[in-house]
Amino acid sequence: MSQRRIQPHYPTPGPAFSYEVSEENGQVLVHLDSGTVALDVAQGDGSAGWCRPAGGLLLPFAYAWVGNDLHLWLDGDLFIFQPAEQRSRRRVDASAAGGNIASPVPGKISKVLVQVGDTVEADQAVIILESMKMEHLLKANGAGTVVRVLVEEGQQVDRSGLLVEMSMGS
Amino acid sequence: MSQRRIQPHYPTPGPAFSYEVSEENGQVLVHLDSGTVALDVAQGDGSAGWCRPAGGLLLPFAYAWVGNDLHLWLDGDLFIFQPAEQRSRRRVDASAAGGNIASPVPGKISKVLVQVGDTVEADQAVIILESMKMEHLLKANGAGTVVRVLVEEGQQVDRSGLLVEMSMGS
Amino acid sequence: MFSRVLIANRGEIAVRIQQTLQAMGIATVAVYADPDISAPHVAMANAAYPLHGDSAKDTYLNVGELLEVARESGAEAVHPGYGFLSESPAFARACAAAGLVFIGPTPDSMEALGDKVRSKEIAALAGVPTVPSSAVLDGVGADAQGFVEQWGFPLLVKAAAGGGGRGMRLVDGPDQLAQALESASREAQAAFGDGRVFLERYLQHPRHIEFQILADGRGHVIHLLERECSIQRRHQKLIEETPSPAMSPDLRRRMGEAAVALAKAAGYVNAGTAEFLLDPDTEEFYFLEVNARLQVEHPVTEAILGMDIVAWQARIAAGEALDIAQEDVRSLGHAIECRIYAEDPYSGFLPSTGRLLRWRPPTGPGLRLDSGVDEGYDVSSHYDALLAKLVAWGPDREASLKRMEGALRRFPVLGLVTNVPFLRRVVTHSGFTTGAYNTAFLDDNPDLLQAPQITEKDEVARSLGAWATANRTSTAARSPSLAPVDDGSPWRQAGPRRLP
Amino acid sequence: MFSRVLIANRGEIAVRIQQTLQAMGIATVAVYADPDISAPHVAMANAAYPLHGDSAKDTYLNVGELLEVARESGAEAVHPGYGFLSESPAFARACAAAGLVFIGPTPDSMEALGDKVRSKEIAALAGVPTVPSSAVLDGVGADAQGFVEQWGFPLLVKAAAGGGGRGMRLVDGPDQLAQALESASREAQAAFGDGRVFLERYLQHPRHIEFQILADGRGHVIHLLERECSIQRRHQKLIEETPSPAMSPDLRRRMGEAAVALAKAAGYVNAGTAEFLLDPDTEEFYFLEVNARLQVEHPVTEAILGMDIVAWQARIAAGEALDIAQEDVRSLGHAIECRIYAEDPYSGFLPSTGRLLRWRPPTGPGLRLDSGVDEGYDVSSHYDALLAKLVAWGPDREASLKRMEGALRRFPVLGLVTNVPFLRRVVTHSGFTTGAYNTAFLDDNPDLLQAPQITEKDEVARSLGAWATANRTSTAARSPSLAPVDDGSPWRQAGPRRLP
Repeated sequence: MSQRRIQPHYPTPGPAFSYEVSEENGQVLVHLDSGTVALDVAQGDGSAGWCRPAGGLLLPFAYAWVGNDLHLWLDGDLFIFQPAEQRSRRRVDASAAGGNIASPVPGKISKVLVQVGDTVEADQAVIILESMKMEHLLKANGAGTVVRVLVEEGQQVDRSGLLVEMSMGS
Repeated sequence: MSQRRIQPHYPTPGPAFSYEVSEENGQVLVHLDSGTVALDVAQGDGSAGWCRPAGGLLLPFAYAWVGNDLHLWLDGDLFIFQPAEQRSRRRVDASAAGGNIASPVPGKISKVLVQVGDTVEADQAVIILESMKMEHLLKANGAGTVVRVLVEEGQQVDRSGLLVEMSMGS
Repeated sequence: MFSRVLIANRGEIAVRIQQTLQAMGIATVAVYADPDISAPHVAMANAAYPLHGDSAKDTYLNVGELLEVARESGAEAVHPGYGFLSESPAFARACAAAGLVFIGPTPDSMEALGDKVRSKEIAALAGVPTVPSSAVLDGVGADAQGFVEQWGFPLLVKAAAGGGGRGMRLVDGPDQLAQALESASREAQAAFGDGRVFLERYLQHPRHIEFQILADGRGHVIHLLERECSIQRRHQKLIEETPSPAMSPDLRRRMGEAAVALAKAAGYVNAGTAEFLLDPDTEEFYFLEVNARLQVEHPVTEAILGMDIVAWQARIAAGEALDIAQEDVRSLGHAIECRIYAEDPYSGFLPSTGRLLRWRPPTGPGLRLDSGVDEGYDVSSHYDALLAKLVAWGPDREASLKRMEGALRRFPVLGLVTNVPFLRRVVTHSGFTTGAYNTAFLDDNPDLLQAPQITEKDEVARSLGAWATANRTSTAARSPSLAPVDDGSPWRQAGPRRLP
Repeated sequence: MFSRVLIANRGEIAVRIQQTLQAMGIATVAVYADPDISAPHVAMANAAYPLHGDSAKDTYLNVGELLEVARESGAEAVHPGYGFLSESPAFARACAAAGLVFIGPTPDSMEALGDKVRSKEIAALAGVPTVPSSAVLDGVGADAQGFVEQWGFPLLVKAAAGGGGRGMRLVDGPDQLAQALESASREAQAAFGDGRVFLERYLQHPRHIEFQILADGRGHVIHLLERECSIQRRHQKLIEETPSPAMSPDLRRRMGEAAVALAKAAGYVNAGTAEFLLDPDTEEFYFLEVNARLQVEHPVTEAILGMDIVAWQARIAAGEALDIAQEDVRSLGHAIECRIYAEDPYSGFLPSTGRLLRWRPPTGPGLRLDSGVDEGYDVSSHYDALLAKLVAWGPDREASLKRMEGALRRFPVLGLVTNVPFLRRVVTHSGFTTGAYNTAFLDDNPDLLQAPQITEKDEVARSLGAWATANRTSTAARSPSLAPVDDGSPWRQAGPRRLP
């Protein structure tokens, strides 16, 4: 198995890590940067089962792919991993770059609270987005200036759609 | 859509029938030997949803393929269909031919009640099969003579495995 | 209370027991044979140990391995569930010898009630009527005249040493008696190595009624009302309900008192069930046997009492007193249980195997499902065909039956044949809804064992079957768990959005 | 009783209402907007009609279309659920004008209780304490001195004409008052076109307690005990339980009597809920508002009483008498409800959308799930993020909380982010399990809004994530619904069968 990298995304985003996976005496050995984890893994219908770290408790799991993201349910908790490659690609994507404001979910623009040329402070509300019958404040990541407003009130937006372009730095 | 044939297998085996399927004004039209059925069909995740025959009640459904058999759940009832071709192929299969006794389920032979050369009557018990912790009597389809016994007591058998070869006719 | 308990069982009952124990803060230890490695009862356990071997004898019945797992896992007690070793006095004794608490009755009371002759003696001692029977006859040609003169025909010839229908003959008149005695004795000799038989009065259309018992180790015994279990196939229960439609308050009081007297006479401890046959016309009842363990159908009792019988089993086994008085046992509403089997009612209840490609249990008010399987589970021929138990509670019998009907209708199962559609036919059958049924229900209603007649629904099914087959290629590409999520199109349809 | 009822709603409540109506033998008529065409509330209906349009206003709020569907389907009554048109006197009047029974309160009582000033007047009439408030002040600079002298600080400035937190200001001391009045009035003017404000005493750490009311059309009114709803996020309830840990028998009696008095004073009919704020230290309580409809959290009441509130709604609407006396309302055990939302608690409860690739609700003793979704369902941004409600009943609070914990742990959801893991953290948090919590619970425990700290489990998750990624290609070929059943191998494993 060739060495690859994935990156924890949820619940806590974390640094990408390398892994290698092998099998020995029926155990799964996962070699991480921090050391090797030995797991018993029993898989039922192809995407669910239970695992047991050496000396630990039995933990049920299930997983599914959402695009290239791995959603892993483990004993009551959800973990999401992304390929490290995809993650770095996203970083340079306009919609997520710098202090630009993108829509975290599909929804409707209730209110645009800034105009081009406005200077905003960190955590200042920029957009009110309505999704699932609730209003959500979208805030500036840091201090900066509004370069472009790409949406108007009442407009429907997709997930990850760029809403406001910012030039960062006060 | 080219004309094809399927055959009801469960709960009531029935004769094969031809069908053609077309769509018109968003309705599914199924042309059967007996006439045309117009259905509204709303499908959710690809294998479940609801349908409504013209003028009839709404009926939820779900389906799955078990090999080439179609398992269809419709408003609380299970229907199984087989391709008409496969069905006729099966008919000439040794394990299902004439009065031969095949195992309807995987299990263990508890008792062989006949010997080669025995004449048996219709409905006479020939084999006791144990499956799922219960004993099941396998009976002769009609009167005939035992030609070959292919299993012995204690032996595990698969579904459709040929157990006793018969020569039919009294 | 125990901190860790081994569940020496599998399937739905191993799941159900763990649910209660874990809710009591008790860690659970599961065991599994190979085919069960990813079964729900294993995945939910706090620890799980494999049992090695191909047969139940080597695995779930293997006392030595089970005790070894208990020792290695640090379990302080063992819950045997039902079936397997649950009624084995030898296993209960082996647990005690290994320093483990057996969550169930004492070996002695288990033994006393498991023996046909002794249990009838205990019943007589307790003043509980039993089905009239003769003394044990010494084989062929024995003189049965006294019994026949007293009770007449029909009667049953039964093997003294065993059960399960072997060595049993129904005798309708005097001319059949000699041959029946001879034949039953021969079969009993072959089956049990013991040709002794006896005669028993044959009740033609009895109801099967049982009373749940709870007894602590301090002499306090109560009953938790009755369960009606007359809907059976192949002498196995299929549908249970409580209260029984046949029960009057006075009859309930008398039968309940009999059950308690029996348990007291046997020195019984923990949960158990006294089974009776009831003649609904005369309200005469007869003791049949005691099931010295948790029963499959215990949830209907829990549903009308708001009690947790498994929690009480653990508490009693841990030495706690049963602090409920008989007069505090008050029920609310009505509950019915349907046993979901992997079997085909239209082929003599032949079992069915395969992968559960779809298993979507209904949920909602008044419903409970105790299940040993999940979607994707492979139902194999290795074990019992009982997949799950569906329980519906309602404020009255009509409401609980209606809820059950709706729940069975909203329970899609694909991949193998189950009795779910058949159960719906039974609970909506007039012979059942009126409540005037007995253990001969399926014999008296052979129409239920035939696949339903052609209906309008069949034509819709044929049409949908044709449609699905025609679409198969495109459909196969749309596996819900693999297809990329199509954000733009939250639904797919081939039908119109306008009113028809 | 009605033979056919239109449910003018969607989601879990439209499912739950139909379950009861169908169990009463009543045919149900569902409506659906485009994204809901294959939703569970449609698939289970006896008939379903599309509503045309892109917004809720054009569909589930479209009185004209709904009445047209009622007419065309032959429905005799309409159940509005909660939300949408459930509290619209205009809709209730339109139903009546169209000859349809509206299953809910009369339009007049709905109107009286929906108005802030009138509902406080009714409460005063009924002798029910309200949160002390001033008269309406006429905008900026109004003299608030009298109220301040009587009640002191902190206090709330509130808009007279609207709610939802707009035109609301918390004032800690006299120096902030003038500015708060000005700012609140300006905001209220902008939001509601009405700048009038008033002052209200601010309860710092109240508990939110409500009483379920049932009233028939013949003047008989009872309450069905309380529900504790203090665990909230964004002023919306998240977890409800009954009995309330804060309740003494005397307080329960007093609050219940207040709720009944209020309902009687308003001439209320059908099911409704009186909401109160409670100061747990002083046991002082204050009327907040009446929700003149079925509430999301009604199942906890059903669980401890063994009653079906929706069935009673239908019966009362059909003119039946409420044949339950107040003293016959006796509860058994404890119940808790968790609302399952498609939202991320660690990102300010931002909603989450996507297809439910896995949705396997837990089942077993004491559990109930009211769900509007199923595996494979696309959760879109069009509607409320409430997917389902999980209810656990137990003989006591500890048991029901433990059952809830276990059920949340055994509830795999994949494909989008839900609050299921977060709910488990709350129900096991010492601030919750002790019962000594109030509406500031999440503010007082900000640790809960942070993703859990790195634990040993995280390393297992990283390892499994690596393993699943490495296996992706081979795994993708094994879709459970498409892979041929492999009879010979009932399970797959990559682990040992020997003890570790």
